[in-house]
Amino acid sequence: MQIKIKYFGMLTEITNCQEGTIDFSGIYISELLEILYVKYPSLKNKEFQVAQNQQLVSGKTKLNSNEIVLLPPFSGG
Amino acid sequence: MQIKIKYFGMLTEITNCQEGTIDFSGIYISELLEILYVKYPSLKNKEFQVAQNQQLVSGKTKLNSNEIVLLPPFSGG
Amino acid sequence: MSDKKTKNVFIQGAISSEFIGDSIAKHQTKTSIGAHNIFLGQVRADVVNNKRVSAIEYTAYEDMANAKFQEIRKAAFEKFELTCMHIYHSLGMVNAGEICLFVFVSSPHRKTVFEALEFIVEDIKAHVPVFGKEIFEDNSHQWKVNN
Amino acid sequence: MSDKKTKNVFIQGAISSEFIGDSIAKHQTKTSIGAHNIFLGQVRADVVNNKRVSAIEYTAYEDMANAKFQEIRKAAFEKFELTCMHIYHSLGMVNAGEICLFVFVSSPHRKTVFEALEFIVEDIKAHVPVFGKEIFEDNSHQWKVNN
Repeated sequence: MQIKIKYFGMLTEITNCQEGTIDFSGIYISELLEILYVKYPSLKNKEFQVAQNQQLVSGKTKLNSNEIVLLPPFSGG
Repeated sequence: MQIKIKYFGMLTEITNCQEGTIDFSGIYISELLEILYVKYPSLKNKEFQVAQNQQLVSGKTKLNSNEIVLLPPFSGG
Repeated sequence: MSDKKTKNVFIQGAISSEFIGDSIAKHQTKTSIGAHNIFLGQVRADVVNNKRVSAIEYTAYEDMANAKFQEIRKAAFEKFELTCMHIYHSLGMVNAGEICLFVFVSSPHRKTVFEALEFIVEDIKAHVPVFGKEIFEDNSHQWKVNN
Repeated sequence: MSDKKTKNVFIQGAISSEFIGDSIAKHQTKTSIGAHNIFLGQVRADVVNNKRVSAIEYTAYEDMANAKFQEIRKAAFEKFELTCMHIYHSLGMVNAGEICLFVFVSSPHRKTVFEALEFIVEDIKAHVPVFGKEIFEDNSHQWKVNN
């Protein structure tokens, strides 16, 4: 399955893009992250949260959307 | 000694004036209040504070100004 | 009895939204500020015994009130890391829906302004000799009581 | 994924003092209001390693942010007796000294607005996916961190 991945804030400086797609056949978010860590090794050293369907999710969550969003620490206001 | 007495807020409805003078030969604020209670009996039923030199004072304070101010409960803002 | 010069905090009539907007605009050159907190007191059209408040007429023991405002300012600057502070209070008639109190604090950090603003507003309500006469639509009145 | 219509909280660029003044003016017909409390976030010209912040560029995961703002609104109305509440946040460039966050709560009583405003602002800072890029005068940058 093609999954769209969106990146925000400082993460876009690691990926050099605001979004990309990866081909994914696993079940869990954690598996998806493993693929991203291979593609962008320095992502491992960054603090970020993962959102699916506009909700923050953990690695143990099952993927149930074709869009996943990586969010660095919030700094609004 | 002639003492000027100023009244504010609801107290002006008892005294029918915003200021008046009384002739006073005592020492303490409490003595001055006794004279005012004779002049305006319903003042006794009203809650108020006394200011001398822009400071709130008690009945035990000695009079040391020729102006005394009677202040009902504050209701600014 | 104090020799300190005290700023006049009072404004005749309501405090306009333009005045408040202008006051905010004046802070854009103060670039150490990160957070502003503004309190506005507005005259409520309370209904008492089927009569509606149409306005409040404010009077004050002005000399003492201005001195108290100055004391409150001083205490707040000592207690909190504030960049600036402004206080304005209406005198005379303020209609229901209009603004009668404007307190404005600014600081590098938000925690400071939250603490400072509440401290200042409570201090004003408790210690400044201002008196509100609530005027009803039939021109009768009652004296406002703070709580 | 939510079907709820969510209001757009974002404004392109700085939030002007006129906008804030107009927003205050619009509340003068709501005569059950006795107290307003306004929080304004302003971009600080912080100095880091001898370089001064000249602006912050804000980006956001807008769909999720608007949904979060909506959740915060809902929670605040449930928790506090508020008459109204408005939240605006900047996107894009906001220069030092300009306003990037405007939170406005109104209630019959002052205690309510103090509690509600702090609750809402802290919730926004912690839970809304907005990202600030601090731009220095030499065009280098660092990513803002809230604390």
